[in-house]
Amino acid sequence: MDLTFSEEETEFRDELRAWLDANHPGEEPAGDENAEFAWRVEWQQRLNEGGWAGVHWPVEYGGRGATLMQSAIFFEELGRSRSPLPGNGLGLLLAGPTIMAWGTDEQKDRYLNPILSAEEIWCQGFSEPEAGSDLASLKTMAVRDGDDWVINGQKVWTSAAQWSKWCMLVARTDSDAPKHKGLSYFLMDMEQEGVEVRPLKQMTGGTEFNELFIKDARISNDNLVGGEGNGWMVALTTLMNERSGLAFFLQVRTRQLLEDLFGYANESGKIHDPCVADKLAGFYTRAEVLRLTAYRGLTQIERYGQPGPEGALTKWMWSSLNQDVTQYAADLIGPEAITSDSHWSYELMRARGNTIEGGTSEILKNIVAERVLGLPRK
Amino acid sequence: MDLTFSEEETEFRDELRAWLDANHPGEEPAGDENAEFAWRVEWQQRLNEGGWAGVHWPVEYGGRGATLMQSAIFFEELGRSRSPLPGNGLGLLLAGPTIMAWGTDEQKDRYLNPILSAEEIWCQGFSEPEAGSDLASLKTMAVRDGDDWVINGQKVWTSAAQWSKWCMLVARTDSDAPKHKGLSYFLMDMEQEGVEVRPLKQMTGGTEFNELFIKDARISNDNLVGGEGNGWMVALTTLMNERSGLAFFLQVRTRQLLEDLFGYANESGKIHDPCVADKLAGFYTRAEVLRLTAYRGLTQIERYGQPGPEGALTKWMWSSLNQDVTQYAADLIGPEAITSDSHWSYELMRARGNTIEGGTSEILKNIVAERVLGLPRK
Amino acid sequence: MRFGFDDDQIEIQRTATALLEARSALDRVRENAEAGTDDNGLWTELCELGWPGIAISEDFGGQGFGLVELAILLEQAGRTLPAVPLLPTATAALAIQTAGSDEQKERWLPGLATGEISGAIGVAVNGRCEVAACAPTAAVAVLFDEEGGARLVDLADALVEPVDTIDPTRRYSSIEGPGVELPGDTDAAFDRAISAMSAELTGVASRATELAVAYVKDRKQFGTPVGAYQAVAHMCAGMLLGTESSRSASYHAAWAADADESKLSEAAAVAHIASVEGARDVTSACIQAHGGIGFTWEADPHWFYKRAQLDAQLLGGTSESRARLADSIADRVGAADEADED
Amino acid sequence: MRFGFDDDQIEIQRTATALLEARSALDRVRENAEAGTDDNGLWTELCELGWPGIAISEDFGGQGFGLVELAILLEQAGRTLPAVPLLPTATAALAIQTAGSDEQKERWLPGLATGEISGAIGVAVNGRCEVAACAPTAAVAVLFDEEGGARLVDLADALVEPVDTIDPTRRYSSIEGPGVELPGDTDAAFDRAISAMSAELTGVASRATELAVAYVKDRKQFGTPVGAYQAVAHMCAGMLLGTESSRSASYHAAWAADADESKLSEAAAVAHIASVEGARDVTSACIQAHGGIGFTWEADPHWFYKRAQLDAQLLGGTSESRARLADSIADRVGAADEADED
Repeated sequence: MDLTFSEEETEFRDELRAWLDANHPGEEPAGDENAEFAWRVEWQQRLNEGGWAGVHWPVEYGGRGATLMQSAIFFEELGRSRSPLPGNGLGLLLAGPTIMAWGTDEQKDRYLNPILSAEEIWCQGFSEPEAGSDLASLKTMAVRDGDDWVINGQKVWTSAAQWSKWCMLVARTDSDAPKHKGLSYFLMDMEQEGVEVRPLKQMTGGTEFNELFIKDARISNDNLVGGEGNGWMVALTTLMNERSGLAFFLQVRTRQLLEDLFGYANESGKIHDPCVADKLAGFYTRAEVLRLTAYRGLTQIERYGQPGPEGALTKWMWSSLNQDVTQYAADLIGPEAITSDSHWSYELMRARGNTIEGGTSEILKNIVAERVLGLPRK
Repeated sequence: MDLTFSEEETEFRDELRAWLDANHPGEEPAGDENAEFAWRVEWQQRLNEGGWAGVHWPVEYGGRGATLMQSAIFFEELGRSRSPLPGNGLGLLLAGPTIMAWGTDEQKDRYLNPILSAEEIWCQGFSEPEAGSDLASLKTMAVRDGDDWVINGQKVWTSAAQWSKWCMLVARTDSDAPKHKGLSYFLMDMEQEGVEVRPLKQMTGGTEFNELFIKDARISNDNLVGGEGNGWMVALTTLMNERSGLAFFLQVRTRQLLEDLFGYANESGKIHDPCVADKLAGFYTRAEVLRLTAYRGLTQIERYGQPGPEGALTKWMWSSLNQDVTQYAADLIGPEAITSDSHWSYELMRARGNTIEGGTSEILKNIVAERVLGLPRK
Repeated sequence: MRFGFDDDQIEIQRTATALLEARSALDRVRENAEAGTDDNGLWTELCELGWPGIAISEDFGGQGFGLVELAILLEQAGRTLPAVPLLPTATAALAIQTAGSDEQKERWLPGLATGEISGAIGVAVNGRCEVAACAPTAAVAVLFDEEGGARLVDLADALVEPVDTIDPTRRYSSIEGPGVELPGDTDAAFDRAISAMSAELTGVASRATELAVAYVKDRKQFGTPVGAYQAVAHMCAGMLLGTESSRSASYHAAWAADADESKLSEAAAVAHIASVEGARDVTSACIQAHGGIGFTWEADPHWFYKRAQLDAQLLGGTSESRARLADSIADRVGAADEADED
Repeated sequence: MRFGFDDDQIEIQRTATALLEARSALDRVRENAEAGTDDNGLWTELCELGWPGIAISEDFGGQGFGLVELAILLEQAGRTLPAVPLLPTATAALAIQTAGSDEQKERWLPGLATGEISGAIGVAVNGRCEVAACAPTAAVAVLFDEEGGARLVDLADALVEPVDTIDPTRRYSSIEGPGVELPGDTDAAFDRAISAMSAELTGVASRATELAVAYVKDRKQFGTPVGAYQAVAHMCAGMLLGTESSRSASYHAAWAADADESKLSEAAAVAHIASVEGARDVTSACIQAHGGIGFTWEADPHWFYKRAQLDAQLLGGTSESRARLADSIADRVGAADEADED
């Protein structure tokens, strides 16, 4: 057990910190989602120029070839420096690794570099209105037509779709095969008539997500990934990829909210109220346990090549902590925290999505019960 | 809406209070369960002499003919005066009302009076080791043999069995009938060879409950209640009876624990710790909400003849409150509270049973979801 | 100890429910929320029915009923979120009636009771209220302060600036300006205000529960209505628990205000705590029960969540009510060996 | 940032697990608990293996390992509840090693490290400890006080009276008597003691989770294993969450004690809070998951519940750890605009 970073890791971190200090993107442009996205794309370009965009990508694909641990450090430091995620996050975290794992050489040549440089933005077309947590019941159809596939259906929760050139699309290529066996994984060009993007407004007022209406869209068979009928398996790899790095970023963000809250309690003198101190210490304990458990998950993967129970628990821990911290922030700060121009009001509302997005807490608990504890299904 | 007691109710309460003041049973004899039970039987005899044993029983059967509200007041005052429940509680709350509702005239003549006077103690033989919350899967068999039924099987969680003359027994009289349709309700003489009572020690160290081993025990057909095959329906009446009065007694007991805790916090000065005050106020809020909701349930029954959503919620509220209060008591008082000679340590351990006995919290939530909210079953 | 309504109250409840469900359907709530408008037509109608003054004495143009009747209206308003200043107007009037001077009552109550003018309420720190429930047209505000006092502010003499909050179903403003003390029992006024608000919160929780239950009966996942999954079913059961807890406490507080002032202080604190916690938990669970849909602007759960969040702050946090409640009980337990409070 | 054990540690864990599962099976735990006895044979064996002194310097007859290795043993002891005074002896020794004078170390450590004598620990208020983890034969106690100090009490000179607690799986006593201050860093000693205890609690939670999972896989209701009901399944998932939270925090604290004293204070407080809350919640859930059976003496869950309750009080409540933690973080956040603590 060595809960410090190794020399190489410390060097990596120090180099990154120095780079982030010198290249910090500054304040987020307020209020305009297009401007905010453009800012995050620029940020990725700067990261890429510095060699920090594809940190976890192999060197041969233009990445830094970082270890799992370095990748975790990267996301922690990104969060700690209060920098945003790179604009093409889904490309870097999902599309790239999927193409590397399952793609043909042609696909790798064609797609990887523009992901890294954020020249081409990617979105993810998995969820559907009727399917929710139940990927196996996807209804979007892909029908073979010569060298193409013709796509019809509807997707939802596709973030960044309005800016995306490409979509990772899971569609049903065999409606007779049982459930998830008939699914295939495609790379769909978003710039075609058959694809309509409609922003999906959230309760925060923002439009982080979109709906995708797909009518007779066409995808060349060259853009099938991992072979016909393997969509489920290909998608699973990607989902795993999404979680691990992001978890460290999110964990740090919550920790920062909590530190901001400590700062507020200090300045306002409220920290001298024992109830406030007691509450904040309770949250800190949970934040620290979350951080440690996330690292334990990495150790497990490093040692045994596959995630242990820790991995299944961190999203659950984080989402519940983030909800509780943001609610308590509102209580502590008072009415000013729930006016529209307070960032706390955004954090409060946004947190309600945490126990839903990326697998609801109910689904996560099912997974823990069934896959980690081996409890029977009904 | 009138959240005072009516004049009659106030008179009833004042008379009862005066009587309890004058006739208080004093301190519970410590440590010896037989002595404690004898003390509670004596207490019932004294109650009976004062006309307070069968408060909710009709006058024609020797009761006081109290209204639902008076009955609630009776149990509240019993608790408030820190008097125990009468020794033959199951007779008064379950057996008596069941026999009144379903029994023949002969059964009423034979059994009711000795219940009231505590000459004959009653226990309840419903639960079985394999059945748990699932009454419909009871396995104890009753086979007709001339004028008798011959009983074989095993019961569990039968409190007071070691002192009981009679047992309310639910047994299967038709093993072909589906689930709960083949059950019948009997009055079984405990003083016979075929019935063996084994104490079932709890985690508290006490033996409130017993196991009942029944081997070729005999019950005369005269002691069948409500007719063959109606056991399920008869048992349900009884279960409803058990809950309503007891709920008020238990509610007050928890409230007293909480007031004791306020008293302790006052004397020790710990009440001046804002964290302590905050916690205690939170518990008080829950205790008050519980009391009010219990009374709302009574109003509902008085008005519409059947319980509303309030009734299904109070046991759940109470059990969780009682667990939280007793745990917090241990935290507040410190190690002294968890030594064997502290009554708090008993309360703490005993509270763990609250979310299990009389329907686990999980089953209660199912009931609320299905019967009150009308949610579908899987 | 009977919670049932009398015939008048049943009639009031029936009217309020029918009227508000018809006139403040959720698409109407959305329209007003998105446009940032009040529903002046509906407000005129409610004023004609005497709603803002239902708990105000007939001497001042009110209906002469009590807080129980106001609570019945506010519960339905919480269920339906009409874009009208009912809570602030009615509670401002109630506070003036409870703690105002004769002159203050004569000057303000007739206008508030008839709805000719509307009122505002909030909590002021150092004379400034950051977020009051206050329409831009409100004429008078009652601002409570942390020391237990309350000031009456003529809004013609004050700086009133609209504040956008996360809750667009009601108008909010900051208020700064000179005010005069309410000379009477401002604790009693505050207790009435939080009791009234707890009724609104009960309605909020109640509707959120209704929405969730309806949704999970209908919505299917893995081929089964999601309400058949125990995790979802138990979540809904918990929503009922939160709602009914809030309701019990809120009825009790309203009754105490009308019938037994000696019980009001504790009852109001209990109602404040139970209703704020209840409504926040229940409305959060409502979003969760709806899954991804629940997080969208197009779904309705967020209106109720947001109102619950604003009410939770409007008259101070529950931690103050907790501290006050603990003091009161500790005094009582300290004073008497035997707790015979009923 | 790697939580994996090295080869020595893996070997220690393997030995401890195998030995304790064999020698402290649950029927053996029950036997000793019901008889109120210690398992002297097993204690001798563990002493021969050097367990009580595993974290004590070789200079004083110990094994010269650290708190991580002790935590590995204690976690297994928490899983199996052997009737031996391992926690009090090892932590008393650790405290003396950390904060004792040279004389105190020389006098007491060799005996404690070899198990020749056994130790006791607890918290004293006004010089008296109501409930120490202390076998009747213990020779020396370390009693922490609320002011952050610690006294060493030679039990030959003290009044030691056995105390029955709800936890019969270990011996407890009250201790009153003259003691001498530990002159060194008593905060560091206390932090090591609560870190060690958190390892025991991790084991307690871990076993309670194992018991519950095994039971609900097996037990049927309404024709289905109860573990297939989502309410039960999610309860078990929550138990895993509590256990792993405790484990993460406990490992971190043990590591900090051995490798980075600057992180120990916060890490120990976090471990104390996470392990006490984790173990109490998990052991309560274990009883609930067993249904009626879980409430009986004949079932095993209560042993773990009771140990969790006693450990929760043994070294003071978690509210003190919370207050301490909040102070420390507030200072740190106050001192630095930028939090760069790692």
